[in-house]
Amino acid sequence: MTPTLQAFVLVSGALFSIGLLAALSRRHAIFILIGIELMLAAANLNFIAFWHFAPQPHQPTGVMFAIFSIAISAAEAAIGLAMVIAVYRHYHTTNVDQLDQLKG
Amino acid sequence: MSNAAFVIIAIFTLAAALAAATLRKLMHAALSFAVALVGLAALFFLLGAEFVGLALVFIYIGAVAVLIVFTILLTRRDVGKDRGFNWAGVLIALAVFCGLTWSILKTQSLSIVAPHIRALTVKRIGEALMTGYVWPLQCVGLLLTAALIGALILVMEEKR
Amino acid sequence: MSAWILDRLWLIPAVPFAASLIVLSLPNAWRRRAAALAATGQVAALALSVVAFLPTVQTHGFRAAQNFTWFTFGDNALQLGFVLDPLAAAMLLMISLVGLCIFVFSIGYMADDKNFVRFFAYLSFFSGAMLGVVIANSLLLLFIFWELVGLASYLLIGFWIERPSASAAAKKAFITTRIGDMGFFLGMLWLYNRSGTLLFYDGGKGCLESAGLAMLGASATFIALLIFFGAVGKSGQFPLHVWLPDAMEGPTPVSALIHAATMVAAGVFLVARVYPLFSLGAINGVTSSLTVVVWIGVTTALMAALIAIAQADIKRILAYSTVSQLGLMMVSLGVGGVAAGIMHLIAHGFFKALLFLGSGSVIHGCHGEQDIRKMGGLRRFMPVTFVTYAIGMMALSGVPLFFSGGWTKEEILHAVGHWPPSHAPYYLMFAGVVLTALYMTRQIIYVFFGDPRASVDHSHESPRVMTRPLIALALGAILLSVVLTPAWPWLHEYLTGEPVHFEIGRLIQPALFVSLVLVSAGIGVGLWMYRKAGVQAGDRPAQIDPLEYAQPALFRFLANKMWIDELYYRTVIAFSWMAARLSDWLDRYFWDGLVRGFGAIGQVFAMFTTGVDERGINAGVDETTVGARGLGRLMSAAHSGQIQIYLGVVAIGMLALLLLYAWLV
Amino acid sequence: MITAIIFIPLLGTLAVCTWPQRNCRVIALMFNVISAACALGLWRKFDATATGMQFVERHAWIPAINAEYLVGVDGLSLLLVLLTSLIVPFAFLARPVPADSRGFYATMLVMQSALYGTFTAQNFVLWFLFYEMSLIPAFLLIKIWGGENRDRAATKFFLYTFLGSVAMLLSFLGIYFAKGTFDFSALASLGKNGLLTGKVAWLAFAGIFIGLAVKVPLFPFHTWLPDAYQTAPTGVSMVLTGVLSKMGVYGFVRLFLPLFPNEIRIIGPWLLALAVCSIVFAPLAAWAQRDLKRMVAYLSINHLGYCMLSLFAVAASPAVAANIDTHAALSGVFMQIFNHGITAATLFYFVGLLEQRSGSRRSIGDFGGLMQRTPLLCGWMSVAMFSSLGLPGLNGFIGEFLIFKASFAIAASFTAIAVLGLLVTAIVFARAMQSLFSGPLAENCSAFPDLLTGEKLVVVPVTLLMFAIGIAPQFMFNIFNTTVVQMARLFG
Repeated sequence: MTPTLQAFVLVSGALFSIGLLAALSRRHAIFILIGIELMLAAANLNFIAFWHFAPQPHQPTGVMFAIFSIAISAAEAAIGLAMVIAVYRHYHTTNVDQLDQLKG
Repeated sequence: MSNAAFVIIAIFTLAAALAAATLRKLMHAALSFAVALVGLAALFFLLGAEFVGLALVFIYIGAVAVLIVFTILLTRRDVGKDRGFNWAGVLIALAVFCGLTWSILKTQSLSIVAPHIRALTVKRIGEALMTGYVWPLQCVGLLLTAALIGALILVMEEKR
Repeated sequence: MSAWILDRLWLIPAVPFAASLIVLSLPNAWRRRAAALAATGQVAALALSVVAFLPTVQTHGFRAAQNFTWFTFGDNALQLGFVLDPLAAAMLLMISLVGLCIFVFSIGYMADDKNFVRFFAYLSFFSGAMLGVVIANSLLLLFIFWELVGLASYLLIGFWIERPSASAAAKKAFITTRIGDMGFFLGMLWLYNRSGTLLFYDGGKGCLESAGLAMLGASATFIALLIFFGAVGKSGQFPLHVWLPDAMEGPTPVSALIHAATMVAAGVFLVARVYPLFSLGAINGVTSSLTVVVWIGVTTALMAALIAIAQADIKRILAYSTVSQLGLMMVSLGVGGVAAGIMHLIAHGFFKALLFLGSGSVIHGCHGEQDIRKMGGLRRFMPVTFVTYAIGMMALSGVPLFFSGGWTKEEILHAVGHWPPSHAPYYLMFAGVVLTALYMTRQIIYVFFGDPRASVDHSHESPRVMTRPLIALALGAILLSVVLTPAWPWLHEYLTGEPVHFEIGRLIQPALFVSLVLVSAGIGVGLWMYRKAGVQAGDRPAQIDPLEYAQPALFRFLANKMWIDELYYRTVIAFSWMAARLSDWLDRYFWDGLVRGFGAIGQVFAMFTTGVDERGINAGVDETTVGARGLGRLMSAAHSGQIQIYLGVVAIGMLALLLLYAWLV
Repeated sequence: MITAIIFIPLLGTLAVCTWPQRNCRVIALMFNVISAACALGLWRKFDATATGMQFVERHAWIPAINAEYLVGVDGLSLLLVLLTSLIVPFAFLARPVPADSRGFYATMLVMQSALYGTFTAQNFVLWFLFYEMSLIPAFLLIKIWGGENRDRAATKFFLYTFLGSVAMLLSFLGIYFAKGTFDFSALASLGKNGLLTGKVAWLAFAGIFIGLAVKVPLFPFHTWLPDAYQTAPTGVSMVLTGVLSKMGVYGFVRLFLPLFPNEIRIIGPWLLALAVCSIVFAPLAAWAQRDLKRMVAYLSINHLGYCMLSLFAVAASPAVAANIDTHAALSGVFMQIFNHGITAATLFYFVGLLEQRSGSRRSIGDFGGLMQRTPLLCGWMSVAMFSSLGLPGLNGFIGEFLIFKASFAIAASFTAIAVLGLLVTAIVFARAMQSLFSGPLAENCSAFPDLLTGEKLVVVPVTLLMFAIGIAPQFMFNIFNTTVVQMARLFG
């Protein structure tokens, strides 16, 4: 008895929702970043899972995608955290509620 | 790959992720995030993508989580304040979860068992990276460099 | 010679067009050069018309068409063409001759106008377009020139642009005729779709030839009526006649050229040109479309003649007279007397131009006064004008034998009398003839007889450049009676292409006597009624019209043009204007409101999340942002600047897509 | 060649941005002239008798989703490329020049490049990219350099067109997932047998329809237009009405009609009714306007309504349409979009001239008796007005004649109502001419200068073009006759 693709996708969906939860409901900018990272991780899990379950995977496409995705999310995390620091220096807060300069 | 291992790892991962999303203290949350990623890496191992799992551990736990911790320390003064949940966000997340679960369960074609696959060696990955994916690889390298420089510029102290 | 012109028919309209273009580009100070150039263009057009006339005389039933491809769309060619036949040649001759007289007259009449040059450019332009209408061998080409004629008319009516009344009249003319033109347009499209060609004559394939007509079937009646609607607009027939009297706001030579002699006759010409469409499937010469033509004509002729009796403006009387005469021509065409109608058209062109130019001379002499009640006794000051005017008046009234109008009117009555369905038009036309004689007598008494009244102080005869054209036209009006007499039916034969047998009986049959009696009755009654016009008689003050004194209610009804303008104003125009306002309102409030409603849904959602946000846990932090969060602004509420709300909306969108997918699968 | 035409304006943007502020108009115009010269070269080399796309350039772009860089021109595309080359420089010469003109010209050049791209792209992804690329400059131009109420008008414009685009994109993704291609010609040949079935087909239909109908705009998706045209600076209004609105018609011809023949057939009468509503209500609303720009804007809706009328007529009942009617409809539409482009742009130009002379007033009541003061301005402006109301001898008539000919043959009752639109248009212009040109000279107009030399240099060539097309239109038909024949086969 081995788990089916469905199980992996379900886990991935749950992970994604948890990431969304963090990104939507927490007020600290770092939580939002964590949430986004979780969502990306969920997507990576999907890539790998679909690659694994695909018939005759000649090319490691899913794996490649996951690798690039990890690299890009690392870059994104670096920039995001740098922005948090910069914003903190400037506004003395990391609370996203108070950062609404773009309000229309 | 056994069912039991999968269930345990999945519950472990999701619980850690949930903790990362909901724990009140930021530092605890960051640590839980790292734990969740370890779980995820384990899932990758389970799926036969050992290289990716290792990369995840190295990059995320070795770099990203550490970065997050550093950031938390750097913005320490702001951490203490009380912050609540935005319940509208919780609702939306819940709705998305329900929607995803429902549509996944509804999709019949997902209930398949893995075929037997050839092990994915690091050699194969390296070959692929250097042949078919060489352009994206270069682009990612460029992107990372740019991100590095950008992050540096962003956090540099402004000269007064 | 004849072969040369047949290949170059396009030159006839092109020459005045070219003259117009050149004149338009001349500086304002070059008055004489402009006038000379325009008149030269007209002389050239006249010469070409004469050249074109010759071959049509030599051969009976001559017809030559010269077609060319205008453009090809897809792999279909759209052909236009020019045609020369007796109808076209006779019209060409009339238009260029009358036009030339009017050009010359204008040199004197417009001498003091500061936009003299522009006037001649417009006049040449009109002349070119009108000549084009006549020789077009394609309904489309005819329509094109027809619209250009309308444009020229619009420009010339509104020529004295600083007068609000002139530009209002120009607008009215343009729009009213365009209503008719829309009918024409649809008729043309219909014809094109049924017959596949718009060429009139194309070696047997044209839409007026048997093969083309055979394809029309029952739709011919509707096509004919739609085209007739265009003619109704242009020729000032009821119910679209309202623009023509107002068009008298233009300079008098314009009224003479466009609104008496040529353009308004284009409607009659059009009906004559596409007559095969009207008479298709005729039983005993009667079709339903022709019946409509007859009754519209009768209505117009009588109504306009009645209104003319009660008008005070010298040009308006002539305008209503024109409307009435055009109605008469329509009747004639409707009952099958095409040749009679066209002959009357040509004769009318001469004498009505004469009358208008005469009235122009009178107005010029009276320093711009147009009210006949303020004139009087002018025969002593302006003898040439008086004599020529009297000739024109007698021609119009239909005095037999020596005046052109008499013969043609008799011919028309003859044709109407033999109309099978009904004799009513015949008797109604009697009334028309009497009324025509009556109002012309009234006018001439008011203007030329009696003692001088208010505006006749320094009246003088007009300069020779104005009187010479009058004399020429008066001679024309008389000499034409030679070719129009039934005793020598050459013109009739020429126009119809069939031999006409003259019977001496025609001269002694009732119609001729009837018309003689009618005309004398009209003139007699007029002389008796208006013998004391303009002077005090009994207890009637001098400025009150005798008819007004006797029948004030009737007079007021007629003087106000039967309140047709007012009726239109209150109904058609008010309704359209309301529709316009309604469209604007719907656009601004209803449709836009719907759009805003959709916007508001987004806004409500934004407000919902905001509300949850604020009332949820920490109202304290949010209070700072509440004030700035403009709730009332339309869409900007969605742009809260809160990335979490943006994210939330994205998530909801994703969810919606998911549901859509689930619904579809 | 085509690539050069598309990218020269982008180079121009760079140049304008780097050059000093003073010369930017000259620089911008220079790049315009270069791209226009390329377009003329294209026309010269264009083989009018050959079927299919010419000057095709095909490069792989995103192979994963079959998106290629595929550009090419047929008669229709060439016509619109020429129109763009004509209108944009013309718009640059319009007054008044906005304050920060460097940004203005740079944005306009981006828009021009996007327009060229839209009209030449033969692959949906590329087309959509350019389509959206034109939207954003237009938004910025209204938002930054617009007049009164610009924020509102710009937001409305953006939301409207953007939502339309989103709907269209979704529909196309749906089609792609069903059929696996983004290529226009491939899609067109698939459309004949019904591209999709059931609910999905109708959803895709509705999405693309709304996206294009907003752009054209078709009643009742038009309410953004009067606001946007009224507010935008004159030059922008000229490009918006002259070229941008043609993107919608182009989309209808190129995409909508070939893709959904069956669906159009089913709801044909409703589409025709919408077109007739555009034709009749828009000029009525124009009649009620006092703002000249708004008036011209409404008439734009009316003129494009004619195009929609005949396109829908042909597509809705191909069984009834004879070959000649299909040809007439397509040729009429092509003529009409070109003619409307130059005529409406000219009208906006003239309104701009009046606005400039009166100190940015443009209500119909602000002027009077202009003919006495500025006869040349009035004369040339009336030519544009007469062209717009479809006077024979000027360009507007030819397109309208063909359109009405075809529509009347196929959908007689709808067309008979649509004729009212022609009538009301005449009323609107007659009224405008009466209150602007005639009557006593209004006091505030007594110091207006007549047409200046620079203005004459703009007006005269365009007017001559109107006359040329009106009198001898064959040279225009030569551009697209083959394309018409070829397209007609699609409907047959």
